Amino acid sequence: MDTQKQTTRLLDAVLFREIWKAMKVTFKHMFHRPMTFQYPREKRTIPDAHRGALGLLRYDNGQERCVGCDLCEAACPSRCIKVISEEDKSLPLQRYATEFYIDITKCVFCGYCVEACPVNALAMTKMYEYSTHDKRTLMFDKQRLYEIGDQHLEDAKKYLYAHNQEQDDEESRTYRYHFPQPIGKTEASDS
Amino acid sequence: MAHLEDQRETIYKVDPAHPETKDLPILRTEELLLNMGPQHPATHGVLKVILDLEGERITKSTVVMGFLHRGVEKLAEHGTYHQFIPHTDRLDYVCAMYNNFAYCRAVEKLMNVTVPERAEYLRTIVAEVQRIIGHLFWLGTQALDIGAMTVFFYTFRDREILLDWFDELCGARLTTSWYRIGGVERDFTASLETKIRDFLAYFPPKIDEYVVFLEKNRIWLARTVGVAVISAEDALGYGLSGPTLRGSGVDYDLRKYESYGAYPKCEFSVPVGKNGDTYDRYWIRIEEMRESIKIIRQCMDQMPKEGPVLADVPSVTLPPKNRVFTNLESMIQQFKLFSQGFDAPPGEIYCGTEAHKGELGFYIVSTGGGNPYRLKIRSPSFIHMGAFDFMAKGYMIADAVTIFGSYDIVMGECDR
Amino acid sequence: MHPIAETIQARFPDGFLSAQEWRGDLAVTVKREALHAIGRFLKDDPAMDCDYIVHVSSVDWPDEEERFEVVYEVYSIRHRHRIRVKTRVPEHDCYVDSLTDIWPGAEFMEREVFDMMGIRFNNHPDMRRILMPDDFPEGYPLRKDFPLQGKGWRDSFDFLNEGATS
Amino acid sequence: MALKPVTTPDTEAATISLNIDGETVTAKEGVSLYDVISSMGKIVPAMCYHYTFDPFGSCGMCLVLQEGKKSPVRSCTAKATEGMVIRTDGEDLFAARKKAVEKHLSVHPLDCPVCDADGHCELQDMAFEHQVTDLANAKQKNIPEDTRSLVLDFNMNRCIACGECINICKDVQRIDALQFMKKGGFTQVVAKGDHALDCEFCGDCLAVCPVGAITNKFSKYVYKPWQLRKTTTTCNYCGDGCQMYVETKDTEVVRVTSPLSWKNKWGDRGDTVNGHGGLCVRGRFGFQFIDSKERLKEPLVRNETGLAPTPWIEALDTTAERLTDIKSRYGSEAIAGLITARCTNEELYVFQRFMRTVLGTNNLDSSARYGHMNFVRAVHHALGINRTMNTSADLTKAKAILVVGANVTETNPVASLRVKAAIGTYKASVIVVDSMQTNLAKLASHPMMVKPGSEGAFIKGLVKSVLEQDLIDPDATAQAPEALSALKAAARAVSLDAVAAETGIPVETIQEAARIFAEAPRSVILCGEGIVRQPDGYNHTLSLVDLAWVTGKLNKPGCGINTFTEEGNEQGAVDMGVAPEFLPGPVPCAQAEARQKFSEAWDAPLPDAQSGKSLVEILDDCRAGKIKALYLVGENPLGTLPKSFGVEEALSQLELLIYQDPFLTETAHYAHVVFPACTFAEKDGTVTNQEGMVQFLRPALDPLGESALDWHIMVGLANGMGQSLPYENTQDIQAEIRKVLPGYYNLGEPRPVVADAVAYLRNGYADSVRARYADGRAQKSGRPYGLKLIQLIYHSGKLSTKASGLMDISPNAGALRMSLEECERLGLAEGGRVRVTSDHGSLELGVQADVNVLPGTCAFPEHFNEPPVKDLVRVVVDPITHVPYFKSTQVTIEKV
Repeated sequence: MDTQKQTTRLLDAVLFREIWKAMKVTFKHMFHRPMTFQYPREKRTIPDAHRGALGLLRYDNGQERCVGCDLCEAACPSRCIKVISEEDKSLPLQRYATEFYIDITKCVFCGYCVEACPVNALAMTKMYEYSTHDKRTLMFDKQRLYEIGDQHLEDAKKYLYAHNQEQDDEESRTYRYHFPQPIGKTEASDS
Repeated sequence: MAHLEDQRETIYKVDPAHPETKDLPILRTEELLLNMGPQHPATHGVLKVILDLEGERITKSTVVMGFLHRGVEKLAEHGTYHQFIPHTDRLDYVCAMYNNFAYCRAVEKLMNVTVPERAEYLRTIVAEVQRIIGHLFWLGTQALDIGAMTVFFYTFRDREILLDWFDELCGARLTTSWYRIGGVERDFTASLETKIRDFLAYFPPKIDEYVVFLEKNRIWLARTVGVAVISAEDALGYGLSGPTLRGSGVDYDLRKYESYGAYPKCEFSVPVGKNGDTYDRYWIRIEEMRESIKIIRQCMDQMPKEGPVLADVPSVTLPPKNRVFTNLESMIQQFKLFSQGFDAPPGEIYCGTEAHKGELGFYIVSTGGGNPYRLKIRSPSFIHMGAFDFMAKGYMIADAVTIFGSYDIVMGECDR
Repeated sequence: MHPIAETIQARFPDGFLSAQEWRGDLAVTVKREALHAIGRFLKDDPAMDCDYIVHVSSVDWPDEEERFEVVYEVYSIRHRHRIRVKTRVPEHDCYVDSLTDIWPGAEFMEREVFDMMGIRFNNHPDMRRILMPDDFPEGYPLRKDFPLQGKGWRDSFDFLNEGATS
Repeated sequence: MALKPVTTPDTEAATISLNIDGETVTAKEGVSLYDVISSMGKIVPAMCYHYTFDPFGSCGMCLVLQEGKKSPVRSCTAKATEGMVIRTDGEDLFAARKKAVEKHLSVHPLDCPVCDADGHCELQDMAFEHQVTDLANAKQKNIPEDTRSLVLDFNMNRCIACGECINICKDVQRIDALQFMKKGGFTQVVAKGDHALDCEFCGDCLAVCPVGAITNKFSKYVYKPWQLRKTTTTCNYCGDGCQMYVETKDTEVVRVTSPLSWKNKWGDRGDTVNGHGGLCVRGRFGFQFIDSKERLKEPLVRNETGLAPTPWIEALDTTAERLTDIKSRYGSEAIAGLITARCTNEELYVFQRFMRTVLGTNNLDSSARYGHMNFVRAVHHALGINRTMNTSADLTKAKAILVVGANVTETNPVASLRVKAAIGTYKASVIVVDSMQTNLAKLASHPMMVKPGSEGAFIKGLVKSVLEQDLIDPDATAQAPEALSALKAAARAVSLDAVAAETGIPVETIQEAARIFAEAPRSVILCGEGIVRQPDGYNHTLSLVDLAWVTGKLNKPGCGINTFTEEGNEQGAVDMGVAPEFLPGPVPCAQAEARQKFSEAWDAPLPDAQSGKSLVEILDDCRAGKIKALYLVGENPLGTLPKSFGVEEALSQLELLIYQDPFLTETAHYAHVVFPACTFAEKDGTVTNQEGMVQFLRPALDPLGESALDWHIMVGLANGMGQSLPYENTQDIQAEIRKVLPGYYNLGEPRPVVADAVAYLRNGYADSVRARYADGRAQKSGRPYGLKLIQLIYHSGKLSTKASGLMDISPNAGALRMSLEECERLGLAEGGRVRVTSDHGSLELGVQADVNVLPGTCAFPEHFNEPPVKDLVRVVVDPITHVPYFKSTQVTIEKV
């Protein structure tokens, strides 16, 4: 046995058998479909749960969902959100965000703000292509965030469903509510 | 190292530990200080090592780190326990899930929260997937550092499958933040389960493939066998853990001996090396991937089909979102937990978790209130670097890369 | 009291101060004069056999007279027990005996404690900062009185603040 | 009142012992069981409880189990009795309390996201603590929000009917502006009579509201409590020196809160007001001036075109150069400085050192000169002390309080709570002597409304009446029998009938007042702006000393003479020696020993003690061209003094007017250099309140724009003049003050003062007292109405007019306040206009009926210069203290 082992070892050394074995694996891969894809031309399919850029959402009737409660600001681990809220003087008891900033250069995309939001005004989208030459444009303000929200509304909704933030559309309509109207009155104000 | 005061030029002496130098002609040589890093492709980030060389041999090495120091421990003191989870993603940014796991476990120990059974299984599965990712990453880069490029492509290809799976699971590939104190953020979906089962079938042959590339490769062997040997006693004294410690023959695996998650319900073995060299550490990691596959398979089979994935402890865990919309008490819970955090009891705990690099521990001191009073991260990378000087002494410059590669260091975790 | 704590108390009646057990962790508070001897005992005594050093840490209690707490946690591979040894030092006399000669791994961990909390270790082979630059002038970052707010480099980027304030 | 512990200092309740959670405790009989439990350090949750008023018992949280009773009892309304065995903890109690929280939650709206109290809400805390989940049958109220009030919004959906707001308004503030009312099926809190809330707006109801039912309109919806950085500092609006929390978000002040809150409700019920910790309308709602848009942000230097923004270095250099030049050309006497008493002690100290050593002049004064100096000089002269004699606790426990010419509820609202507590809790006799119907007069047992300007005569009448009725304290007068006979001799010039005629108070009433005051074991005199800012304030204060002395109220515990100050640190200005006649201490400027000490400490010679000019003289000298350079720190003489005084001419004569203030006021338009200063919220230092308590100011904000701390500017000027003042930070100044005034900084508690009248009574008392009591009746003016420039509760000086919140609450109506009767008599319906004529001018303005104004009087708030009512008055200067009097005059009123 020993001699046989010795012989094998000698042959291994002389014939570079391990190289042949490895080459075999490598050559086999020549017949595989390539794993890579050509990015700007081909795009990945992104899962619903994907945590991309944040957007602000509106109710179906176009009203801003955000009530400026600042909970996202409190929840944010990187302190990149700044909400400035105020009373909407035209509607007593109506609080809304006059300004809403997300410093996307600081954002860590953890999704805590979405989890925290008591009205599901925030959602993450599948948008990830917003690289820029100017860092200033990465300070997303309220307008930009609503634009993202409007453009990627479907993705945003899917995100909320995927992360159990909302049930499906139909069900969520029953418990979705507007401040300051109590629940149950929402149906009327929706239509 | 010889003192240099009077003898700036020394005659190279034969080192009894390296008898092969006997045949070298006696030459006049000078001590050489070699500055490696901080921006060196093989240092896995920003690490600087100052090597004192005699010829090509390392006589002393001084590790300079802190280039990626972000004060994570200080940050922890100023956020709620919950807010710290995304910060743990960025410790060992290659294996965020395991950091999350270790941290959440520590806080659960502090809060005395029991995790629901299904969540335990989910956590274990994902943790083991993360271990595979970690080992794949290590294998690819270590082989690349030593000169075997092909393995890198193959391991990264397979790692990619799992990262995509993470993306589908929690929305991010690397910075996952999927674990929650008291459970996990989100349950598996049917497609996730199918995908992981597919992977279980797909992956074991791939391990054999990597092994084909390396196991008998004479360069690989020359660069790993007998390199950076450390005895069991020394390894323990230096606080090494994980594969680095087990390579030296110490059977220390927290998954087995301070078992947690669903590990106690799984059968698996802990591979232990003999020689304490780089090759053994490589071998252990390969074997651990095979064990991980076993664990995942067992968990998938044993896991209860239904059940909550987050403990229902109103004072600690978040309420389900739909309740927030309709119930005042859940709304209050939501606001209190996000704005002030939960009220931890005063006390201190240490909780170690077997991450793929070694023992990742969190030492938390609480004085009550929503933030930790002190949070210390016992990061294996940092502690392993403490043994670098000891382990590198007498080896060649080229081995330096192999040695810290064999610890599987990630600077994010090392510097914190 | 935990048997290990009892053993330590019996061996070091002067050095032992108290023992706590919480959530299954055993912590022993000792006088700092006795720390080295207790460390040696934990490592060498066959009943203790704590050959594995887990971590060295420190806690700052600015309101207390003995302000800093140095924490060593050691583990015995054979007996599978874990002991946390804590000792207190006052701010004006911030020295502890290094345990590097017992567990060589303590070298880096103690350096980190020095770097972050400013506690010095006697007989330490290489007492330098480790994570912060060697010439870092502003004190010790993990102390509770380390200033949190300062004008960081981000503040010099006007455009980042423009949007927020206008 | 039944449950309030019987803690009048005279009687002590019987002691009982009871067993609570296995511990035996002793307590006074009849006190609330809850208080006994909390005195052990155990806090039983309670939402409607507050130590400042009686237990109300509406929340049902403070349940405890009493042995022998089946169901838990409410500990707050239960009386502690002998032998009770009480358990305060346990699963069953937890469950019972949880039920109580659920009851409140089930009708609470789901609006945490928009509620300002979110994060600082007791209902939230309780719900979270008791782990309420899955509430059945939750329903919501739908009550429209009451936004009629100027200051507070009432959202009764959120109300838990704890009644704290109503109780504190009734029991502590004694205003009683709120009530419960059943409306729309729900019991809600509404303003009395369901009108828009119109009260003093102290905001105590806002502070104690444990939920978000009462909201502050000025900061509604702009914050969440967790975003705010809280800085504890001292209010600067009046001499009370209330502690307050300035809460800031980034660089703006969002709101001001008080130590009084529902979070701070477990205090000592024995002495409610002592731990009240509340604020008044000015402190709580008048914070907008701090980050006002009008604030000066950079130094201005006058050039050909006017005041132009200039860099600091340049502005300081020019100023220092010009000061040096003036000093060398005209000598130090040609320079003078005035500082406002709203500055910190440190700034005042640096100011006087700067003036005395760097500029070498003793021409310096502070706004304490406008009144407080009368009191200080009088007590300094007579008693050898420099401030009020009593602490606020003495006020509460006094049995008789004589309030002369002090509209305390308006000028010092929080201090007035002490008097209110004395009235309400301890049933003290309070004699209020005023020419206005003050709020205190409405509560007082003996309100005495005198004719305008006759407060001094009333005091003399009191002294006379004490002597007549032989209410003399033999022990006190034994020290100086010759002084007593001198006083008796002098008092012969006073006839009670004449006093009665002058004041309009019958003789019997005066005599009764004298009896009450003299016979009470603890009597306190409070005098305020109606004495010290009115003609002869110095002499009237001395008469008060006479009164206290003959009745033996000078050195008895709990007795004494006290005053109130208008600005935050008038006492500090006196103590820091910012007056020509005083060095820090204050010690007389001429005292050789002190001169030696300070000269050594400052390493510079001191200017001649006699050379110093006070405020009035400084302005006179400016007008005469003797003073060439004037340094004004926060002082606005143009806005304060009547036009007839000629401030305008005085300022326009100057070669250099340095003006340093947070705002660009009318005086600034004459300035050659304007330095932007900080407000109190940006300062770090100490202030001394009227009690002599040294308290901290802490910076809540970084200095706005390029504005700088006042002492920084002075140190900069000194440097520019080639003399350095050795200060790098406030601690340096404090260290120096500590060195030169040992014992001054005993923070938190005023040093007790000991009055010693013996020297005063034995030396030349007879002459002075004869002169004082000689018939000094003011000449009868032909004009029938007394015009008073009054202070409003909503304002303080001119500073508060920069606070938009206070201006919203109390805008300048530009109308003369007259009593209803007078309005009717003149045939003035609301909106009519009158012509007011005094000896010094005439003015046409609107009229507003004010119930607090007595017939024969009219009033105008001194805070407003539009229309310029102040210009109708001529300045009368006190011959001794040089205090300018310009707060009252006689006028005729005709309908236009």
